[in-house]
Amino acid sequence: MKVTRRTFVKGSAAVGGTLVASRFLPSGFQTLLKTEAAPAAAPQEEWVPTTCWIGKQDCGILARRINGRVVKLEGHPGNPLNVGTLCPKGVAQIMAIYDPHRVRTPLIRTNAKGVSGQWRRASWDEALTLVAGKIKEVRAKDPKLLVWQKGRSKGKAFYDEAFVKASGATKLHHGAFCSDAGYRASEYTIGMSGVLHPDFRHVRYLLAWGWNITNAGGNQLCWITWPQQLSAARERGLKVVAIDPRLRGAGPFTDDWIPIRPGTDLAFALALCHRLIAQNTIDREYLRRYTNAPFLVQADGTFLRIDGKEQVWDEQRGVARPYDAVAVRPALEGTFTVSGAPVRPAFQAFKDHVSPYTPEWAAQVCGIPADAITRVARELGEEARIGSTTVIDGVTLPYRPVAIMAYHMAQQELGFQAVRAMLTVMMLLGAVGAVGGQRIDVGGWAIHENFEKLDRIKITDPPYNIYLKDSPYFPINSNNSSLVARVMLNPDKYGVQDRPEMLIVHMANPMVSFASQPDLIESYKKFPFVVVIDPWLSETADFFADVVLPAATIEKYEGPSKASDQYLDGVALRVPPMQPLFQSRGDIDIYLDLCEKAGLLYGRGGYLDHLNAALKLKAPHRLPLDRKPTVREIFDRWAKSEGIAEGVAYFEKHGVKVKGPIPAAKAYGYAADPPFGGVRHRFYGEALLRYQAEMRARGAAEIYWRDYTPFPTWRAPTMTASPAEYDLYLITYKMIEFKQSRSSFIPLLNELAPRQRLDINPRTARERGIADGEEVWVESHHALTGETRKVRVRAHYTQAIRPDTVGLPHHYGLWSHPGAKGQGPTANALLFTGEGYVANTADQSFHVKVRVFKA
Amino acid sequence: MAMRVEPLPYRVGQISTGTLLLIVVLLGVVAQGLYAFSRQLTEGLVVTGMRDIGTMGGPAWGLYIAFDIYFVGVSFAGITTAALVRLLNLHALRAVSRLAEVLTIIALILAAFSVLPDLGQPLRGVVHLLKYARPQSPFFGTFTMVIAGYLFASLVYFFLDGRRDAAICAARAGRLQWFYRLWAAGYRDTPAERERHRRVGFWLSLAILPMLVIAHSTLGFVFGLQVGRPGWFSALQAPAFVIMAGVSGVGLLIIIAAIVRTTLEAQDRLTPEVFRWLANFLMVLTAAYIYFMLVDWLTATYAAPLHESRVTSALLFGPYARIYWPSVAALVAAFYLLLRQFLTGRYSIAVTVLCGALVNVAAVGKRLLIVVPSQTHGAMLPYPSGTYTPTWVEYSIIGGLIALGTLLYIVFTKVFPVIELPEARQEMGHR
Amino acid sequence: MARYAMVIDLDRCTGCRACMEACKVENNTPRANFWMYVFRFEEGEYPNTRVWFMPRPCMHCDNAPCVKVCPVGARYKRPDGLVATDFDRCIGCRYCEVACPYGVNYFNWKRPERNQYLDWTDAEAAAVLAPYTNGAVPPYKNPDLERAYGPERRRIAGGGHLKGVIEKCTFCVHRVERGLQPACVANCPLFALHFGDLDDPHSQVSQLLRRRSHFRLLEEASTEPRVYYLGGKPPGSDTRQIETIRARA
Amino acid sequence: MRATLTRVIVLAGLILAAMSFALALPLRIPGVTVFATAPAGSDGAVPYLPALFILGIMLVFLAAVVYELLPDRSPPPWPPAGAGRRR
Repeated sequence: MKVTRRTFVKGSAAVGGTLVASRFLPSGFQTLLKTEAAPAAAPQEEWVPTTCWIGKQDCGILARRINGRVVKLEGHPGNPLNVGTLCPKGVAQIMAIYDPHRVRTPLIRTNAKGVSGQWRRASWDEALTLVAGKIKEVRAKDPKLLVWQKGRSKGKAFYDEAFVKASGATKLHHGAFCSDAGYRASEYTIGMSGVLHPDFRHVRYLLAWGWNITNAGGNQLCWITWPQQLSAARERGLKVVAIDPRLRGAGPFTDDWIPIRPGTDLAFALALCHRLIAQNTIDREYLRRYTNAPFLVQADGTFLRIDGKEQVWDEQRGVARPYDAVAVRPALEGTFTVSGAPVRPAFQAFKDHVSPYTPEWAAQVCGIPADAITRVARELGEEARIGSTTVIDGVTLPYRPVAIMAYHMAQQELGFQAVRAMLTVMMLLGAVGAVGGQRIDVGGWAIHENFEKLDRIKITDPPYNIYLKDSPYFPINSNNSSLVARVMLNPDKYGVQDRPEMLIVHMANPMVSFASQPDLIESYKKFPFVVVIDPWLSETADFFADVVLPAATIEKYEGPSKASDQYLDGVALRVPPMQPLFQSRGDIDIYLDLCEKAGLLYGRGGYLDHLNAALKLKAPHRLPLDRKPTVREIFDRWAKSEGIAEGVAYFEKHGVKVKGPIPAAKAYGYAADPPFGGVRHRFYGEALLRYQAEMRARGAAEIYWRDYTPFPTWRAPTMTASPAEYDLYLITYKMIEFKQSRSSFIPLLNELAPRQRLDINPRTARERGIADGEEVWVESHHALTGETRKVRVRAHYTQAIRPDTVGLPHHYGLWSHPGAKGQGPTANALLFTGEGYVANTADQSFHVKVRVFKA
Repeated sequence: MAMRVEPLPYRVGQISTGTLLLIVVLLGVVAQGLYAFSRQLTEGLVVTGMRDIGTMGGPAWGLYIAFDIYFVGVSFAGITTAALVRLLNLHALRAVSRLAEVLTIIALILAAFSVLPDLGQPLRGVVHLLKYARPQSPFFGTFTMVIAGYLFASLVYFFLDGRRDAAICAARAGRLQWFYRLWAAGYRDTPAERERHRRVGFWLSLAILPMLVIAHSTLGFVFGLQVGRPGWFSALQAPAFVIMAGVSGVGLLIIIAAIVRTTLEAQDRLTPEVFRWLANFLMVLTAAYIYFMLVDWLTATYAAPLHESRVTSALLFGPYARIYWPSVAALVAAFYLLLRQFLTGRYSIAVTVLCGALVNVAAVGKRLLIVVPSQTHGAMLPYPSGTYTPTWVEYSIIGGLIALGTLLYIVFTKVFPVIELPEARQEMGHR
Repeated sequence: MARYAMVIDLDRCTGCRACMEACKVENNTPRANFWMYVFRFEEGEYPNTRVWFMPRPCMHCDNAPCVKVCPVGARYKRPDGLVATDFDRCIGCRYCEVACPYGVNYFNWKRPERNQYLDWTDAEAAAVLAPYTNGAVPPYKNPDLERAYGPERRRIAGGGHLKGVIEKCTFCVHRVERGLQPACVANCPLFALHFGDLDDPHSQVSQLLRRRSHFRLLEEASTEPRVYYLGGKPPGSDTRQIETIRARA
Repeated sequence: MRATLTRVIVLAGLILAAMSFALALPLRIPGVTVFATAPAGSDGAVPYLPALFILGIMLVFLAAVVYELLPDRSPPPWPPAGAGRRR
C-alpha cells in the first residue's frame, strides 16, 4: 500500500527497462533470458476471514490478499460448515469479483421496457434520489403496492426484516421454487421448520430421497456440509438407498438405487407405511405418547372432542378418555363406539387408509419392482431397532438410526403430502427426534409458529394480495412468484385488486430462475417501475429495470450468518476482503441510503428501529434512531450485544465465532424439555380436512382443495393427463458447477459445463434415432390447457436415468452477460405454473410431460 | 577467356521464362509460409490444429512432425544411392548419384526447418538443444545424428564428390567462376587426386551407411520407445522407419530423375537402365515395408491389449480409415506395378514414376498415421477420442517448406551440373 | 529428504471438481488446462448403473517417461519426488506430453494475455480492472509462482507464464516448500485427497497405505507413479466418461 | 603427415564425441542407471556438451576433407594397406 518515492522510481525503472527490452528484442529472445523478478519489497500478504458469497450457506472463507489484491479464497478451517474447504463455486467466485462485466455504476434506463436495455450511467445520488422518490410516492398511496422480491439475499435482518417492515412492502421470495412444500409439511406435522435430514453422526440406514448427494445441497445447508457428514457416516457403516429417477452421480455413495417414476414419491411412501404396519415394525410407544395417532376420529373425519378435548380409547378401562388423562393407556387400533357413534383411533383410520396401498400397487405407479419396496420396508424395520436406546450427553434416548434426506424433491404437485407421508413413515418407526433418526431443522428443537398458525385456518374474503395469501385457492401459501405472474395477468379471476406500482428486485433474477418463463416475461411488464439491486445486469434488469443499483459481491460487510452444521453452533460475518470494485456498494449501505432518502431510516418504526429488533440488539448497543450508522458500526454493536467484547474486530480477525457443541437437549426431540417442545405430532392432519371444508364452502374448485386431506392420499399428478405422445417425464436438477442461475457466466466454471444438456437414457434416445450430443427438441405439454412449449438442446447419454424420464439442469438460459451467451435454454422455459403445476400450497412443481424428437 | 561461349552442361546458368515463373510462384508459396510462421510466432501454436492430449482431445504433434519424418525419410535416397554406387560399384546409377545427394541435403535442411515451427520456443530450441540436450532423450539422436551428423557427412561427401565437376565448370568464364573455383579447391583431376578421392569416397560411404541406419532408427525410437502411447511401442518402429525412408526417398528420386531427364534433356545419361535399377530397388523396399505392415497388422489385431486395439480400430475402421486405406492401396498398387515390370521385364519410365508418386503419397499418409492416431485415440485413461484438422497455418508452413526445397533444388540445377559430367567431357575441361 | 506422495480416496470422492478449481486459482493455470482433472465415470446399463469419480493429478512418477524424453532437461525429478518443469528451460517440443500415458501435460498454446480467462488484450476489460489489480493477469495472479524453488533454484511453480512451453501439476511445489499441502488437497471438501511423506511412517499417507488396499494407475506401464488410489478399482474397458469436459485452448 | 593429421582429427572427433556424450549423462549418483531419472536434475556436467558432441561427429567427417584437400607432400601411408587393395 505504502509506496515511497524511492521504491516507486525503482519500480518504474524496472518496468521501463522491460518495456525498452521488449520494444527492441523479438519476444523470442527474451525467453532466453531468465527473468526471475527479484521483488523490490516482499509483497504484503494478509489473510482476511470472511464468508462465501455465492452459495446459500455462507461457508467460512480466508481470503489471501497480496498488496491489497485478493488472489485466492480458501476455506476457513474454523468454520463448522466447511472446515477449511470450498466447493468449486466457492473457489471460482474470485473470477466473479474481478468480472469486468459487472455493473460498474448505477444505471438508468433510456429505452422502452420489455426489450434489451439501453442505459445511462448515473451517480449514486441521482439514482438513489430517483428510487427513493418513487418509494415515497408509492407508499403514499399504499405501502403494499411496493413489492420487494429477493432471491438469494443474505443478511436477512437487514432486508427481509428491517426493510420490509419499515417500508411495509409486499415481500416475494424464492421458497416456492426451493423446498417450501416440505417446510410447510414439516411445520404443520412436526412443528419444525425444514424438510428432512438425518442425525448423520448416528444414522445407519438412509433413504436419499431425491437428494442430489454429489451435486446439490440438502436440507437447509449447502452441498459441502452434507456430503462431509454423509462420507463420515458411510465410513461408520451407513447404508444409503437412493430413491430418485436419476442417479445424480450418487454412485459411490449409494448401495441401492431405486429409480422411481417422477412425481410418485407419495405412492412409494404410502406403500412403505403399508408394509411397516403389515410387518408390525411400529413404534407404538412413540405414537401413543407424542402423536395424535391414538386420537379418536369420528365418521366425518373430525376428532371426537369432549369439552373441547380430543379423546383416546383407554385400553384398560374400555372407555374414551381425554388424551392427557392420567394413566391413560390409549388404543391405537380397533373400532369403538362412543355415544352410539362409531369412532376409531387415527392410527386405525390410517391402517384402513393405507390398506389398498400395497407394494404391488405402488410398484405399478412408481415403475419399480414391488420387492424394492418390500426390501426397503424390511430394512427400515430392522435398522430402526424399535425399542432400543442409547446414551447421549448422559441422557438415555431412543435409538432409531434410520432417516430420510429429502429437500428439493418437495417441489412437485403432490409435494406437501409426499413429505407428510415421508414424515409418517418416520413417525411409524418412531425415528423423529430419536438418536440417529429423523431431523428437520439444523437449528435444534424449536417449535415454529406455523405449527399453530396452520392449524388455525385463516381464509379471508377477497380482495387478496398478489400471491393469494389467505385465499381459498392456496390457504397454506408458500408465496410463489410464478403464480404471482399468473395472478397479475388475470387478477380478477382470483379476486385480486392490488396493482403493484413498484418492484425492487434484490439479488434475484425471476426472468430466468423461476418456473414458467413465458408467464414471468409477460407479467413483469406490468410493474410500472422496477429497481434491480445486483452486481450484474441480470436478464430481469435487462428487460424490465428502470434503475439498476450495482451491489458489491463478497467485498462488503454482511450477515450475521449461522455457522452450524447441526452439531456445532456458530455465527459468522462477511468481512470485505477488499474495497468494493468499481462504484459498487455493499447492499446494506444501499438500503441505509435508500431508507434515508425515502424518509424511512430514522425514528420509531423506521429502518434503524426495525434493525434493532431484527438483530436483537440489547442496550446499550442498540442503534440510536436519529443518526445513520456505518455498516461496520452496526455489526460492531451487534457483536458486542452478542457478548463479544472486541465487537466486529473479532470477526475481522477470526471470521467465525464457534459457540460450541449443540447439546442433546436441543438436538434431539426426545431430549428436549418438554419432549418435542410439548407438542403432539400430527399423524392425522385434522385441520387439512377443515381447510378443505372451508375452501369448498367458499366455492373453490376441486383442483384447489383435493389435496387437503388428513392423511396423504394418492392421486395421479395432473401432468399424467397429457396425451400419450408426451411420453416422457421431464425433471430438472442442479449441477455442482453452478449456483442457481447466477454463476454460469463465470468462465472458470462454465468451461466445466459450457452448455445446456438433456440427460436421456441411451435406449430412449436410440428409439428416437438420437445420437449422443445431437440436437433435439424438447416439447412440454400442459395437461389442462393443452399449451405446448419447446426448447432445443443437446442430448446427453446416461445410463443413470429412467428410460421414461429426461433431465435438464437449471443454471442456463442467461443472455445478458457475454460470458453466458449461447449456453442454451433454461428448463424454466418448458415448465408451467398455476393450477395443475403447483402444489396445494402454491409450491411450484418441476415436473412436466414432454416429448423429445430430433432437431 | 572471353571467347569461350560454350554453355555449361545441363542448362546450368540458363533460366527460361517458365523456370522464372516457377521460381516466382515458389517464392510466393514460401512467403505465405513465412507469413503463417509469423502469425504462429505472435499468437502461439493456437493457430494450429494441434491441442493437448487428454482433456483437450488433440494431438500435441501433427503435420510438422509428420513432415519432419517424411523429410528425413526422403533424405535416405541420396546417400544410400551414392554409397551403393561407391561400395558396390554400381556404375549404372552414377548418373543419379548427385541428384540423390542434393535431394538428401535439401530434405535434411527441410527436416531441420520443419521442427522449428513445431517448437513452442524455436529460438530456445536452437540454443537450449546445443546447451542442454540430453543423450537419454531419443530426440538427442535425431538432433545430433540426423540434423548435424548426417547432414554434415552428406555435405562433406557432396562437396568432395563435386570437386571434379566444379573444376570442369571453373574452366569457363562466367559470373559463378569464383564459386566453381572455390568448390574445386584446386582439383586438377590428376590420377593421384582421383585415387585419393576414390579412397576417401569409399571410406566416407562406409562411415555414412551406419550413420544412415542410426539416423533413421533414432527417428523410429522417438516413437518406438514410448510405452505410454499405444500403437508406438514396438521394436519394429526403427527398422520400419529405415525401410519407409528408403521407399519414400527412392520414390522421390525416381520422380526427380524423370523430371530432370526431360527438362534437362539428359536422356543419354538417365537411361531406362537407371530407372530399371531404381524401380527394382523400390520394389524390394516396398515389399519389405508391406511385410512389416502385415506383421504389424497381425500383431495389432490378433492379441493386442485394449488400448492398442483401440488405436488399430481407429486406423482400420475409424476416422483415420480414409487416410489409411488409400495409403495401403497406393503401396500395394505400386508394388504390384513394380513386380509386374520385374516379372515381365518390360520397364516403363512412366509406370516407375507413377509408382514413385504412389509410394510418396503413401509415405506422407503413413507418417501422419504414425504420429497422430496414437495421440488422439491412444489414451490409456478414458479420455474421449480426439480430433485433428490441420489449419491453414500448418498447411502454409509445410507448403512453404516444400516450395523452399523445390526452389533450392531448381537453383542448384541452375548453378551446378546436377548430373555428374561424363568421362568424355573431362578432356574439354582439362587444360 | 522427504518422499512425497498423494493418496486419493475414491470412496470419498464426489467428483465435485473443487480440486480442479482450487488448482486453477492457486496456480493461475490457463483456460482449459486442468493440471488436476476429475473423471466422472459410468459403468453398466440401466438400472445396474455404477457411477464413480477419479481425480487425476500428475502422477509424479519415479520412472517418469516425460523426464526420460525431455531433450533439454526442463522436466526433471527432484530428490523429494516432485516432477518439475523448468519453464525457463523448456523449448516447447511437447515430447513429454506425447510420452506421458496419463495425459497430464498442458502446453501454452496462446500468449499469456489471451491464455487466461477473459482476453486481457481487450483494452477495455484491462483498463476497467487495472485500478484494482495493478494490471495483474489473471487478476488473481499469485506472486509466489514467479520465484525459484529447490536447491537448484529453478522456476518451476505455477502456470500460464509464457507462450510455447509445457506445464503441468507441480504438486504445488511453492506451497509444499512452505510446509503447506497442495491446493487441491487442502481444499478437498470430502477430504478425499491426502499428501505427505512416504518416508515418515507416521504420516497420514503412510498410514493409509498400510491400512487400506490401493492401486496406482497404469502400473503396467512401469512408470512407478507417486499417486495412490484407495478403494475402487482402476477404470476398465467398460468405463465410460460422462460429463466430460471438452474445453480446448 | 597428412594421413597422421587425418587420423588425429578422426580420433579427436571420436574422443570429443564420446567424452561429451558421457559427461552429458547424469551418472553421478551411484545405483542410478543411465536411463533412470537422476534425482538431482538431469543436466549434463556442464552446458554445451551437446554442441561439443556434434562438433566431435563433425570433426570425424571433416577429416575426410582434410585428407583430400591437404597438399600431398609424402606418399600417403593412409589408408592402411588393406583399403588400398581395392582395384
